[in-house]
Amino acid sequence: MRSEPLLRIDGLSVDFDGPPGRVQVTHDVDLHVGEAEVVAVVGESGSGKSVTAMSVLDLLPGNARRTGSIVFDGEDLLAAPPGRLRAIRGGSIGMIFQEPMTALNPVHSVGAALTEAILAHSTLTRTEVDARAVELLGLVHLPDPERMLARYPHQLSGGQRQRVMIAMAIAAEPRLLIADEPTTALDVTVQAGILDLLLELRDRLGMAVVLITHDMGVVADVADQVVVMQHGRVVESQPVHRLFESPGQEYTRELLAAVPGRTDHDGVPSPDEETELEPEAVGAQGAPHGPVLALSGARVEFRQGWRRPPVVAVGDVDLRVEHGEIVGLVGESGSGKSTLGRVALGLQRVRSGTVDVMGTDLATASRAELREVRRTTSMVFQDPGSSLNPRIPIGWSVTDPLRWSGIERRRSVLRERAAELLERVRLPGSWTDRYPHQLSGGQRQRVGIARAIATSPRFMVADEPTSALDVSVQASVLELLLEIQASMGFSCLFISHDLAVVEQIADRVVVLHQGQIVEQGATNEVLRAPSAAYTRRLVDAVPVPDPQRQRARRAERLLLARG
Amino acid sequence: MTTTTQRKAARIDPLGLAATVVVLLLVIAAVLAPWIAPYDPLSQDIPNRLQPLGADGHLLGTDEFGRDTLSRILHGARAELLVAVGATAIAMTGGVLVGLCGGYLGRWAEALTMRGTEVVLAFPPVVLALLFVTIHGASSWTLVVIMGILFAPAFARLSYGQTLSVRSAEYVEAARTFCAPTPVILLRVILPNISGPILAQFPVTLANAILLESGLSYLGLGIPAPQPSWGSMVAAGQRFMQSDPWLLIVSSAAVVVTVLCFGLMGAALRDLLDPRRRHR
Amino acid sequence: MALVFVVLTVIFLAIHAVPGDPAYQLAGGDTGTTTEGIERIRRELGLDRPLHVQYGDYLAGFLQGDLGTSFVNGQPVLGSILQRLPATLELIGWGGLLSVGIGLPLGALAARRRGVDVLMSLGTSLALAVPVYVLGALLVLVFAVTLRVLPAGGFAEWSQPARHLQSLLLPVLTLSAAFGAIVARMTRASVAETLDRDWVRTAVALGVAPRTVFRRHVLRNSLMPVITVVGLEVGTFLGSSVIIERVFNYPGLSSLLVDGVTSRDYPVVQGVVIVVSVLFVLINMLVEICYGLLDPRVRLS
Amino acid sequence: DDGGTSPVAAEQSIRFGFSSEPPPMSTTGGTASTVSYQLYGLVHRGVMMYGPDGDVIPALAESVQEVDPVTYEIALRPDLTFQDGTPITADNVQTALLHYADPANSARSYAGMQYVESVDSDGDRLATVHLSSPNSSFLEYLADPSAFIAPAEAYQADAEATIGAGPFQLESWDEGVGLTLTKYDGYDDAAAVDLDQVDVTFYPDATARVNALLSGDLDFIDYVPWESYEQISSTEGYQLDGAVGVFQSVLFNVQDGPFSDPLLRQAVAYAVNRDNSVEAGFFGHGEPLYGVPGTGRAGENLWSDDPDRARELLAEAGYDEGELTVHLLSNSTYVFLQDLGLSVQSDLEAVGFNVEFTSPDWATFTEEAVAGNYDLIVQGNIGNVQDPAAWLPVLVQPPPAANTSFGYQNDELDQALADALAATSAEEKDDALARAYAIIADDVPFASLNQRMQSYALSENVQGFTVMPGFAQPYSVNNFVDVTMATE
Ligand SMILES: Nc1ncnc2c1ncn2[C@@H]1O[C@H](COP(=O)(O)OP(=O)(O)OP(=O)(O)O)[C@@H](O)[C@H]1O
Ligand SMILES: Nc1ncnc2c1ncn2[C@@H]1O[C@H](COP(=O)(O)OP(=O)(O)OP(=O)(O)O)[C@@H](O)[C@H]1O
Ligand SMILES: [Mg+2]
Ligand SMILES: [Mg+2]
Repeated sequence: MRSEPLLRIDGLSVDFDGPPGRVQVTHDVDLHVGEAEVVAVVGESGSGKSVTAMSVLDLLPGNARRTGSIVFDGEDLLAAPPGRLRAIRGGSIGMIFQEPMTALNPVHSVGAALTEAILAHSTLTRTEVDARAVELLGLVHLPDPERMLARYPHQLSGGQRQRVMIAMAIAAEPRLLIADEPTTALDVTVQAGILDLLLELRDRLGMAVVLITHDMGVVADVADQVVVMQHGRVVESQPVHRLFESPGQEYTRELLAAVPGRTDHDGVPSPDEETELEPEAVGAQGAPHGPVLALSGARVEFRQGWRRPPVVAVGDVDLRVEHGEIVGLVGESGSGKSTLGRVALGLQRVRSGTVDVMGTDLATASRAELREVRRTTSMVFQDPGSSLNPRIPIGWSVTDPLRWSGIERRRSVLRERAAELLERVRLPGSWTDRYPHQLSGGQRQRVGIARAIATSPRFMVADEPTSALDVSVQASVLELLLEIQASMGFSCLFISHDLAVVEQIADRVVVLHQGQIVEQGATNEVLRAPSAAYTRRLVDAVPVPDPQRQRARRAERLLLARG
Repeated sequence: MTTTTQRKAARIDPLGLAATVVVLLLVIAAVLAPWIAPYDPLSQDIPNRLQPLGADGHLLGTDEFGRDTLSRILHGARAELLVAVGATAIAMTGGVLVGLCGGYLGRWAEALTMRGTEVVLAFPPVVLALLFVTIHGASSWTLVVIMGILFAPAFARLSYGQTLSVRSAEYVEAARTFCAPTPVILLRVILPNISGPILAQFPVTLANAILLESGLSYLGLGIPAPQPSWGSMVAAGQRFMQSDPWLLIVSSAAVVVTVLCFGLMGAALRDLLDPRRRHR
Repeated sequence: MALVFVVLTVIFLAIHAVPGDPAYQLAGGDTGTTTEGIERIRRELGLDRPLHVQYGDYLAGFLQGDLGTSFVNGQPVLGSILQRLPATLELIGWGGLLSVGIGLPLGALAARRRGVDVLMSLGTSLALAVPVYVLGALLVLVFAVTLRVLPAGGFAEWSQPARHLQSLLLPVLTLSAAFGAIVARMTRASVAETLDRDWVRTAVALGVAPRTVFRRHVLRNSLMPVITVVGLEVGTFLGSSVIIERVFNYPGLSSLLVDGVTSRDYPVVQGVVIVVSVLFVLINMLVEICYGLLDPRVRLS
Repeated sequence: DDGGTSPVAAEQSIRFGFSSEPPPMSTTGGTASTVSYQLYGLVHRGVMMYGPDGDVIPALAESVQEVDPVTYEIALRPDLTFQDGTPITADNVQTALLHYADPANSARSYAGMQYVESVDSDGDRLATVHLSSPNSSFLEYLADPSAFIAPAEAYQADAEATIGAGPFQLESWDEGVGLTLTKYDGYDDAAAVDLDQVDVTFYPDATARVNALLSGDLDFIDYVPWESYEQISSTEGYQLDGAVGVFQSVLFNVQDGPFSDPLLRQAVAYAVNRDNSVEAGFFGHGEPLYGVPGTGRAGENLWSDDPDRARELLAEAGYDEGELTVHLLSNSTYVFLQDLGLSVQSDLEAVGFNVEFTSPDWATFTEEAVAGNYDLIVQGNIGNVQDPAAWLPVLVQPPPAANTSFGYQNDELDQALADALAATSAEEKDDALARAYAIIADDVPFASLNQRMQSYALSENVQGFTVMPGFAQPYSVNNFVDVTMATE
C-alpha cells in the first residue's frame, strides 16, 4: 500500500576510528520515513540515535565510516556528489542538532545566522530576508523577534538558542526534517507550540519528520511511527498506537514503564506514584538550620550595548532553599531560570539584592570566601557539551572537583573514584579515558551529573540535568539524587521544564515567569491546584504518554485556540 | 587511564616523530660537540679559507678564516640551543603566564600586563637589543635575557587575546564552580585550550631569535666574535654569497632544519593536545 | 598616551646611559680632534648640563611638539621623521597586505590539506630562517643585476607612479616572505582548531557552500590570533625593517634610527622611538577594535 | 653649407653612489670622511688642490710663493667668484685660514693649519701667510679638500658651507636619499668640465651599492667592498679603479698593562702573519706592510713575520707560554677591522699570548679606545699629507685618539721627526727620518699589518677618471673635472 518511502535507511552501520581501533556504534539500522510521516526515534541514551541521524547528511566527524544504504527520494546519499549533497542539506533535508548551545557560531548574531540559512537555498532580497527571519522567529515562538535578531548566542537562554536552531532548520521548508531532541530545553508550553508548528508544516508542505526524543509524551503526541533503538540496533519499529498498546520488546516495555507519571488521568502524576522518600525527615537530621540559599530582592540585568535598555533577566526575586530540601524551579524558556541558578552560586553578579548561601553573602564575598562556599556546592550545567573541558578525558573531568577542593589527591584513588562515579550515572566505568566529543548527548549530561556529585556537595544547582536522558536512565539519575539527599541531606535547586520530573523529585516548586516568581509552594499543591494562570497553562500543556488521549487533548486545544 | 600514553605514542604523526628525533640529535650533538667535532672551531687556517664542501678533510668546507664549518656548526648548536631556544622558551613561559593572568583576571592584572607589554613592544626590537647589549656588554646570557624580554610580549598578547575568548566558556565557569584554584584554571583548564596558536608562535619566535642573534652578531653585539654561532655564520656567509656560497648554504640549512623541526614538533604536540584531531 | 611618556623617559635614560660620546663622534673620533673642539661641541649640543635639566628641556620641547634637532645634520628631527615616514608606512602597508593576502589563504589551505601542510611547514621554515639580507640580495641579484627588470633599490616618489611601484616591489616581496610565513603559520594553527567546531557542522548541514562556510564560520572565528600577530609584527617592523632598508637602499625610518644609534644622535633616536611608539599605540587600538568587531563576547564583556 | 651647427651636446650627467650620507658641508667640526672629501672636492676649492696624479697644484691660487720658510704669498686667480656670484678675494682666504687654525673650531685641517700664525690680506688678490715654524708640507695642507675657501658667512657659528668655489654647485639635498650637483658655469676652468650634472645617491650598504651599479642604476660608486672585486671585474662593462693607501696596524696601550714593555710590542710586530691578514681583511686586495708606509726601503722593512722571534721576545719579557692574557679591543661596525682583529688574535695565540677579544660598536669602541680601555687594538690610518715627517707625529704624539697607541710618547722620536720636518736639505731629512725609523722599529708605537686597496667601480661609460695614488686616493673625485660620459 505504501509507496517507496521518502527516506530509506537500510542496514546502516557506523563505526569510529578511535584510539582503541575501530569501534562500531550502530549495527544494521533500518529506518523508513514516508512522505508527511512523523517517525519518532526513541531509545536508550547512547544507542546511536544521533549518529544515525547525522549519517544521513554525512555530518559525522572525519573518523566515522558508514556502511549500508541511505536513499532519499530515490537518490543514494552515500554516493551523492558533494554538490548534490550540498543542495540536499538544508534544502531538502533540514537538521536540528541535539545541543543547540554549541551549534551556533558565537560570533554571528541571530539575524546573521538566520540570513545565512535563508540565503543558502533561496535568492531573496535583503528586505525579504529580514522579513522572513522575523517571521521564522515568530513561528518558533520567540518573543520580540526584531530585537532577537541583533542578539548573539551567548545572550540567549538555552531554549532560545534551541528555537533559533529550529528556525534555521525549517528556513528552507525542507521535505524532511531530522530533529534531534528539538525540545529538550523548552518548557512544555513552548514545546507544544513547536510541535504544533511541525505538524502544521507537515500538513501544509507534506514535510516528513524524524523526531528523536526521549519524551514519550511527545511521541504519543505527534508520532505516526516509532522506532526503538538499543545498543546501536533497532529493536522495534511500530505504528505509535500499536507500540503503546502492545510493546513488542522487553526494552520497550521497560521504557514505557519508566515514564514518570504514566497514569490514567492527566499529565501530572498521581500522588501514589510519588517518591517513597520523605525529604523533610532527612532534612531534620541534626544538620545546621537556616536556609542553604536565601535570595532576597535579587536582580540581574544584562547590558545591551550603549543605547538600548538592559535586559532584566531576573527581577527582584526572593527565594529560599531550606536545608535538605529540593526546590524545583520551573518556568518558561527564557524566564531567567539558568540565570537564577548561576546567581545562587555566585557565577552571576546581582545588580541589587543579596545572595546568601549557607550564611555567606555572595554579592559581597571575597575570593577566598567564595571558594570556601564553593567547596560544598556544585552545579550541573544546562549544556553538557560546553561545560566539559574538551581537552581532558572525562575521567579527569569528574574527579577534578575532588582534587581542587582538596578532598582527595591520590591518583590511584581518583582513578577508582572516576570509574565509580561514571558507573553511578550508568556509564561504563572503563570510559574514563574517553573525551567529551566521543560521547552522546545524554552521556555527556551524565558526566556532568557525575562531576556534580563527586564532592558530595551540600547544595547543588541542577540546571535541566535530565533533559537529554531517556526515561530509564533518567529514573536512575533521579533515584541517585534522592538517595544522596537521603543519606547526606543535601539541598538542591532543581531547574527543569519537565513537570513530571519536578513532581517526582521536588519538595517545593517555584514558578518563574519573565524573571518574576509567579507562584511557589509545595509541589503537590502547585502542580495539582495551580493558582497562577501561567502555572495552569504550563500544567495543561504537559503531553500525556498515551497516543489516543494525547491526540484528543491536542484536537481539543487546537479547536479552542481557533475557535 | 593507564594506556593513554601508549595510545598517544601509537598515533603520533610520523613527521612529528621524525622532527623530535632530529631535535634530540641536535641536543646530543650540541652537548657532545667538543668530542665529536673533527676540528677546533677556533683554529684558523687562512690560506685554506672558504673551501667548498668536502675539501680535504673538511666535510662542510671552511669559513673565511679557514675554520672547519662542520665543527663550528656543531659548537654553534650549543649557542643556538642556549640562546635562541632558551630565550624563546623563557619568552613563551613568561609571556603566556602574563597573558593568561591578564586575560583571565582582568582589571588591574589586565591593565598591568597589557601596558607592560606595550612598553616593550613600543620600542623597536633592534634598538632595545642594541641599547641593552651596549650597556651590559655582549654575552650569551645578556642575549638570553634581552631576547626573552623582547619576545615575551608577543606570547603575552597572543595568549591574552585567546584567553579573552575562552574565559567565559562554560567549562571555565565549571572549573570555577568546582573550586579550582586560579592557577589550575589558568594552566590546566585554559592553557590547553589556547595552546594551538601559542605552539605555532614558538618556531616563528625561534627563527626570529636566531635571526636577531645573527643580526646582533653582525653588529658585534651577539655572541662574542670568535665563538661560533649559526647566526654569525649566516651573516658572514652572506658576504661571500656569490663567490663562495657554501658557508651561507650550510649555516642557513642548519637554521632552516631547526626551525622546521621545532615547527613540526609543535604541530604534533598541538594535535596531541587536541583530542579531536588526535582521533582521526 | 601615558605609554608615550614611559617610552620617552626610558629611551632618554637608556640612550644617555649607552657608552659612546656624541660629541666625540661628531668631532670625528680620531687624530686631529682637539679637546677644546670636543668641549665646544658638547657645550653647543647642551650635553654639558646635568641630565635632569636636559630631560626637563626635552620634555618641555616635546610638549610643544618639538623633537629637537639632530646632532649630526642640525635638521629638526620631526621634519626628518615626517619625511621618511611615508616610505616606511608604505613599505609596511603593502608588505602587510601582501603577507596577509598570501599567508591567510595558504595557512587556511594547509589546515585542511595534509600535503599542503607539509609543504607549507617547509616553505615557511625556509622563509623564516633565511634572513632578509640574504633573500633581498638574491632578489636583487636576479631581478636587478641579472635580468635588469627592476631597480636595485631606492625609492621613487609617487609623482612617478610606474617607477614608484617598481621600486617598492622587491622590498615588499622580501618583507612579505617572513611576515607572510608568520601569518600562514598562525592561520593554520588557528583554523585547524576551529574546523571541527559544532557550528561549522551546523553551517554544513544548512547546505551553505563550503567556501562560505569556511570564510564565515572558520576563518572569521580564527582571525583573532592572526590579527594579534599582524598587529605585533607591523609594530615591530615599524622600527626594525632596517635590514630591508639597507639592502634596498630604501629611505625609511629604521635606517634613520639605527644611524642615530650608531652616531649617538640622541634627539634622532628619541624622536624616532617616540614616533614609532605613537604609531604602535594607534595600531594597537586598531587591533583592539578588530577584536571587538570579530568577537561579540569580547566586545560586550 | 655643411650645416656648421654642431649638434647640441647631450646632457652629460653621472650617477654616483656614495658609501654614506655626508654630514652637512661645514667649515667647523672634524668629521671628514671619504664622502665628505668627495663632496668638498666637487663643490669646493681651496688655495691648492690635489691634481690628477696626486700632486699638489694651485687651485684658487694662481701662484704661491715661498718667501721664506715661514712666509707664503698666495696670489689668487683673477675674476674668481663663489657659486652665489660674489667675488673671491684675499680676505676670504684670510678668514678661512684663521678659522681653520683655531683649535676651538676643531676643523679637520687643524693638524696642518695650526702652524698658521697670521694672514695678511691686501683686500684683493694677494694673501700673505705667516707660519709659527717652518713646515715643508704646508702647501699640502692647503690642498686638503676640507681646507676650502668659502664665503665669509660660512665661518660663522652653526653656519653651513653650501656655497663653494668648485666646479659643481649644490642643487638639492634630499636628506637620507641623495643630492644633486650641477655644473657651476662661473668656475674658473668651466670650459674644461664636461659633466653637466652629478646625481649622488647615498648607498650605505656595500652590497646594495655594488648591485645598484651592476644593475645599471648607477655609473660610479666609491668604497667597493673587497668581497665584490671579482664580481665587478668579471662583469662586462664595469671596471675597478683603486689604489693602495690606507694602512692598518696594531696599536697598544702603552701607558698601562703589559704593552708598556717594548719587548712585548716587538713580539706582536713579529708574531703577526701579514699575508694572512691581507687575506682575512681584504680578500687579498692589499699589500702586507712591514713598517712605515710610503717611505720606500728606508722605513718599510722594520719588522718581519717571524713567530719564533716573537716567542723569544715573549720569553725575554718574562712570560711563559699562555701566561699572559691581553685584551684585544676590536669593533663590529667595520667588518674588515674585526676580521683583522681575529686574524691577529689567532697569530698571537700561536706564539703564546692569551687573547681576550671584544668587539662593541664603533661609538663604544672609540670611547673605550680614547680612554685606553684595552691592551691592543687594530686600526686603519692614512697620512693626510705625503711627507712622513709631517704625518707621522700625529700618530705617535698626544692627544689621545682612537687611532693612536694610548699614552705613547717618545721624546727621541718626536725630536727626530721634528728635525726631519725642519730639515733644509734632503740628506739631512733622510738622516733624521732614518733615526726615527730605527726608533720605531725598536719601540713599536704601532705594529703595521698591511695596506689595503681602496677602489672605485665604474661603468665603462665613465671616461677620463683616474685614481690618485697612495694617501691622495681619497681625493680622487677631484678628477671629475676630467670625466666625460660616453653616449651610446
Ligand atoms: N549575556 C546576556 N545578555 C543579554 N541577555 C541575556 C544574557 N544571558 C541571558 N539573557 C537573557 O536573559 C533571559 C533569561 O535567560 P536564562 O538563560 O536565565 O533563561 P532560562 O530560564 O534558563 O531559559 P531556558 O529554559 O531557555 O534555558 C533570557 O531572555 C535571555 O535572553
Ligand atoms: N566521535 C565519536 N567517537 C567515538 N564514539 C562515538 C563518537 N560519537 C558518538 N560515539 C558513540 O556512539 C554511540 C552513539 O552515540 P549517539 O550520539 O548516537 O547516541 P544517542 O542515541 O544520540 O544518545 P543520547 O540520547 O544520549 O543523545 C555512543 O555510545 C557514543 O559514545
Ligand atoms: Mg543524541
Ligand atoms: Mg536555561
